Amino acid sequence: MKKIAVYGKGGIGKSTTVSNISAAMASMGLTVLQVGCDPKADSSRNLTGGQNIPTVLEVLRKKGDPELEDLVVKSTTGVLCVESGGPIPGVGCAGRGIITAFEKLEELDAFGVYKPDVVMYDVLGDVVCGGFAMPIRGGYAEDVCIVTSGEMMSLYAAANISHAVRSFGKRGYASLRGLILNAKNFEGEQELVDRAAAEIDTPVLYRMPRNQLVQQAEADGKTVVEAFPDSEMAQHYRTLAKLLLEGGGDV
Amino acid sequence: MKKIAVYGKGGIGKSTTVSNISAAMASMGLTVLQVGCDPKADSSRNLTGGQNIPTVLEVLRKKGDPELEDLVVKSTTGVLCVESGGPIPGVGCAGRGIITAFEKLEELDAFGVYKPDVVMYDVLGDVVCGGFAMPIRGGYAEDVCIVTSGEMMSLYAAANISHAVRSFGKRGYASLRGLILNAKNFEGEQELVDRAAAEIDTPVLYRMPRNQLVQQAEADGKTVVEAFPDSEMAQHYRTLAKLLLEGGGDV
Amino acid sequence: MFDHLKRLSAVKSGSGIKFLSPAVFPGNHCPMRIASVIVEDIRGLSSLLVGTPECATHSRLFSPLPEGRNGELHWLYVIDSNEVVFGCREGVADALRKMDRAGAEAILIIGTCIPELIGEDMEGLIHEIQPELKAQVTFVMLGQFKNVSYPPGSWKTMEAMASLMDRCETDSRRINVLGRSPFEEHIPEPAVTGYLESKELKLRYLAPGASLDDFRQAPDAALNVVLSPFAQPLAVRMEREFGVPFIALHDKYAPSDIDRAYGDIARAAGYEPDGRFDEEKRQAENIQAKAEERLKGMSFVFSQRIDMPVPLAAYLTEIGMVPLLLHIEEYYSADSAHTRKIKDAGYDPPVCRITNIAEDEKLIKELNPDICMGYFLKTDMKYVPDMYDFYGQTGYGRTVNILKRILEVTGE
Amino acid sequence: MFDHLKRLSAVKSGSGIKFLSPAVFPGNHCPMRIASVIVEDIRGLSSLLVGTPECATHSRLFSPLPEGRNGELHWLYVIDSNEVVFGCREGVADALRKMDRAGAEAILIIGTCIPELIGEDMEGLIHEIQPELKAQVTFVMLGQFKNVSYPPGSWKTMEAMASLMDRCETDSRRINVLGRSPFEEHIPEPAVTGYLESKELKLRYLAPGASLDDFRQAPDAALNVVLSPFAQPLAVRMEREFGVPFIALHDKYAPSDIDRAYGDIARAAGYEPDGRFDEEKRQAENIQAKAEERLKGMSFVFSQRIDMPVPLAAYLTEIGMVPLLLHIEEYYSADSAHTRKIKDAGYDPPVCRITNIAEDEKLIKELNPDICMGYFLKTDMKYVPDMYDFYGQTGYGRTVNILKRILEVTGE
Repeated sequence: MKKIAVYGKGGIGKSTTVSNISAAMASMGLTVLQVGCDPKADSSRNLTGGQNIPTVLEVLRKKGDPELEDLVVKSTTGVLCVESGGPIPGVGCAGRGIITAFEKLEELDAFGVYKPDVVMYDVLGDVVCGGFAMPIRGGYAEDVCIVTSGEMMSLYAAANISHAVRSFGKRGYASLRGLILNAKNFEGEQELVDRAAAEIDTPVLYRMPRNQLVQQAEADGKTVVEAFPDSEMAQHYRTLAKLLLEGGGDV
Repeated sequence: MKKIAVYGKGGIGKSTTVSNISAAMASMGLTVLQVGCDPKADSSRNLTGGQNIPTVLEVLRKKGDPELEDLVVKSTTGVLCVESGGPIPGVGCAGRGIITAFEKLEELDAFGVYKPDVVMYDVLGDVVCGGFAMPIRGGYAEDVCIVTSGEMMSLYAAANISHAVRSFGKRGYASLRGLILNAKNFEGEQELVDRAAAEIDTPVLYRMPRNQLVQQAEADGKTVVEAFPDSEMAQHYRTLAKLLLEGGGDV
Repeated sequence: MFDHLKRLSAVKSGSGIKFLSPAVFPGNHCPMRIASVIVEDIRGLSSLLVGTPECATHSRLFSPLPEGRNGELHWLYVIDSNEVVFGCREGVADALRKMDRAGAEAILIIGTCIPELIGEDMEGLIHEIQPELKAQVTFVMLGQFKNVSYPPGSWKTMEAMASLMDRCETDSRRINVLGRSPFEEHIPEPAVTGYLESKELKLRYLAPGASLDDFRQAPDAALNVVLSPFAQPLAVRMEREFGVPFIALHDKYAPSDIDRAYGDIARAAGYEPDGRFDEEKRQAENIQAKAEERLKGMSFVFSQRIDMPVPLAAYLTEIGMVPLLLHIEEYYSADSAHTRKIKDAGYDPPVCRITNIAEDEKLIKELNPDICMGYFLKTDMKYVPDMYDFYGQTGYGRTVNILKRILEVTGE
Repeated sequence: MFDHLKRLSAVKSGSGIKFLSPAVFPGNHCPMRIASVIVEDIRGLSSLLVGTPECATHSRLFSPLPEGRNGELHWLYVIDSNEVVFGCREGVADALRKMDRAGAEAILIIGTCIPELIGEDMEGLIHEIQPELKAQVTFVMLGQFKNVSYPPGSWKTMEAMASLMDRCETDSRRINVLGRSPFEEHIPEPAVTGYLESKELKLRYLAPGASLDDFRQAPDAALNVVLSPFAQPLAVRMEREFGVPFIALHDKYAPSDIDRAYGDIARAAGYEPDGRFDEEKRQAENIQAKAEERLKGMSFVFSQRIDMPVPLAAYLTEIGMVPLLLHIEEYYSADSAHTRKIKDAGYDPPVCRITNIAEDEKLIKELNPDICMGYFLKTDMKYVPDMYDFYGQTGYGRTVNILKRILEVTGE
């Protein structure tokens, strides 16, 4: 089982990237489980026809003790989708929410039941408190990638996340594979990202070009891989998917 | 003392908007205290020449028991700047961090010492756990504005934040004044925001146009109001500043 | 009537079990309490409690001295307000270094509510600091909000001991007996242990009362025989990490199940089964046949003080009884197999925690069960008053005694 | 030597005070403990504890019954694992509704570590639910990580009582005496209270032991006279919210300060000061003059059991002594004025919490103080063994007795 966590600042195209990678992997015949770890809970929107699925925390709040089937939704692309979700805005403990969602999946033996070949975690990287670091701890993910654009804030978050991963790295957990550039296409962006990558001491794994088809597919609640499988962009995602599958850690 | 909290999704231009409003208010002769409540701690960058200032939590971590002067930096525009900051990535409790920063400012009697006419809170709206709701609780802010673009994620966050404010509103705290549109200038954006505002049942307080000068000023670590005081954009921020000062709650 | 309760099949852990009635009940003690007691009883094992001052004070009630009888260290680490925000990694690492220098052989970190709530990463901390230390370190997190009842204090602590074990070669004559202290003289020795000794097998008891060295060397065993639900999670982990197979006896009530388990033990330990248990088995089968006849279709309720409610309920269901309501103090993950048996038999009783028996008896009476088992204050219902004395026992004898007691009460 | 300690001027709250030596000290009890005791002593006041099961169990040790002597309700609300994530607002609101229906007159919510840590918004909750309820509700948050010592359990609980007060017209003859129970017969009555009564003023004692009605009507007073640091935060809040001025006596040691405070009281209460205290004052002035002469330049250290270390240290500094080290159990915000006085005199001693006096005595000895005050085990240093018996006393008499005791020890 390959377990990859993709972090990134909110709004940077993290979920788009992850769901396209998941869809690409699924199209290669792999069983993929995608776990969204963002209180906004829209990681898998483009896998489920633009619909939000119930989150683990929502179900937990309402039902108390859910079954696995309440939490895992099989998408049209074949990707198994889970959203950890977040607490009600303004109350409770967001970090504890993520931890609770993970513990619940473990208690219900999600990995044992679905036996995924790949688990993709899509994690908000803005607030990396004890709870939000969960996916890079406790053996959940082995590889970490960070999606970023060349914008300062996004690179700042990337540096922050890499710092967290590195500090956990000493503890034998996930290791940082590199950055995935989700370009905004402004001038000098590539150089900015290269410089940041050098500072963080990690490679730029892949440079994803900007492509109109992404928005077009999203308007239909789809990934590019599903909506335009023959497009150049879908090919990019498939190439990235292979890259992620081949290198990195393995259990 | 007028106390205004500005929420918004990360990366939406929240800090740019807030620091320009603060600078505009300061240029009117008011004493303004701007409190950044974002673990990234860059709320006041454009007020302090592009430099990050030490955060309350950083100082607390290192020094244990800081003096007020360690935490409050007077910027070139005259705005008093505080950054609450966040915990070390990957450990501790982010929400508790915000609460701790607020308690420390209170313990040191920041309001009593600096006697600001206006307090502006610049708050990350992505993860609104118990701690991040602090600025709209306990009498810290009376008015809440939400900065948003027309992008779906940004509007989603706006809806979430408004929900939180409303639920606290019943408790006699801050009330929602409206949205501040920080336009990305894509087609149909205005309509999307209008529709969202109607759904949330709040007005669009102001529509901030896109303007190159903002980036130009930021490159120098400045607000537009400081760098290009005679520009149309600076005038926009002054108008918004007046609007915020005039309406809303008052203590 | 019991709409607020979950059905057995919906419960996956202790957190799903609700109170039977709204009770002004102060609640259970913190599970850290039991961890503190256990740790004091393991010769050579030091401990570091990480929590609030009150946790530290509370721990000292049970483990009153900073030094144990054999030079173990039982130290306390009190988290301050800054550490709540920033984590307590450095402080705890420092405390471990000091304990190491002070001669601790092995250290169990016991984390309470606050470190658990802020997601303090003890596993990572230990991974990072272990290379510096002579003392081996393991941890157990016992935030009470996650561990409402006391049993997790036991089984999680026992399970954590696996981290202190050394990988070693298998000794085919060595058998670990899990969940049984060598010093529990007040509990009758289960027949199986004496029998195994008669086969010239070397038994090692792993439970509070054993020594750190016993735990360290435990992976050399050819087999783990489990006698208590508290010890089963450790057996599961030892099988996963060290490849030591285990056979559980504590949850076997049916003579056929016991017979099979004894056969499995013989095979694993490499001796020929003889007729030693034949007579006991025949007795158990006889009384079971009688019970099946008499108890078939009779409904039952479990109150407090039933050792292992889910396995026992599964057995009683198997012989034809009908479960109406079960008090469960702790749902073990191994209980799920027994839950399935009950469900397969067509039942799915509500489960609860009975906390104020005086009130709860009235509710139970409305269920009109044919027979109640466990602790009751005063009731005109038929009931088997106490089943707690079966703690630590296994095998045919226990089944015979339990069925006898039930049959007595049914009045024939 | 004391590099790890803060200087007095750097301390703004109890959280800045470090242990003097690294101690295997189990820590203080939870501040909730005192809140539970206080609440039981206020006639008519009900309480709802919100915390873990262990908090609930612990609270029952001090407030053992769910019903008080006068029908008050002392209920417990145990947070479950879901509420840790999602907040406990609804559950607590529901509990308040039930208590309201069950006849609670007024309810104090006592929140412990977990609700405080997750930022549970009790103020908002109360604001929201109050209109539905007959019972008035207030709250105190006592997460132990924020309140390391026990005094916050007292002063925060007292301060919370202001929320239960009714706005009412001022009665110019009414004086509240804060921080003094009407039933504390074991503590000598301070001279000032009898004197005020002789002036035909109506005194109302606000402290544990008072009734809910006493607190409710308290804003009608023309003046609050404060006799204890525990009560001063309440006085500050009453001044802010109800405009009742206050005069504190407990932190006045200098005869001139006491004289001024007595004068202020006379003015506020509207009577002419007479010569009642002249003789006492003269005695105090005399002994102070003697003390100034003898003690000038002598250094001192405070250990445990000094009532109000910062005000007393400020006074001793004022008469010429030199503060070397202060044990402070709780830093009150009102202490900052006294801190300034000490700083203005040119001193800024390190402050600490002394927890293992046996070890700490050695450290203190290295400081070579001329005189120690407070609790010591065995020492050949000169020391005033106990100063705790001055608790609850004020005025000239206290100053005379304190100075006498110090002078005795200096051996002349």
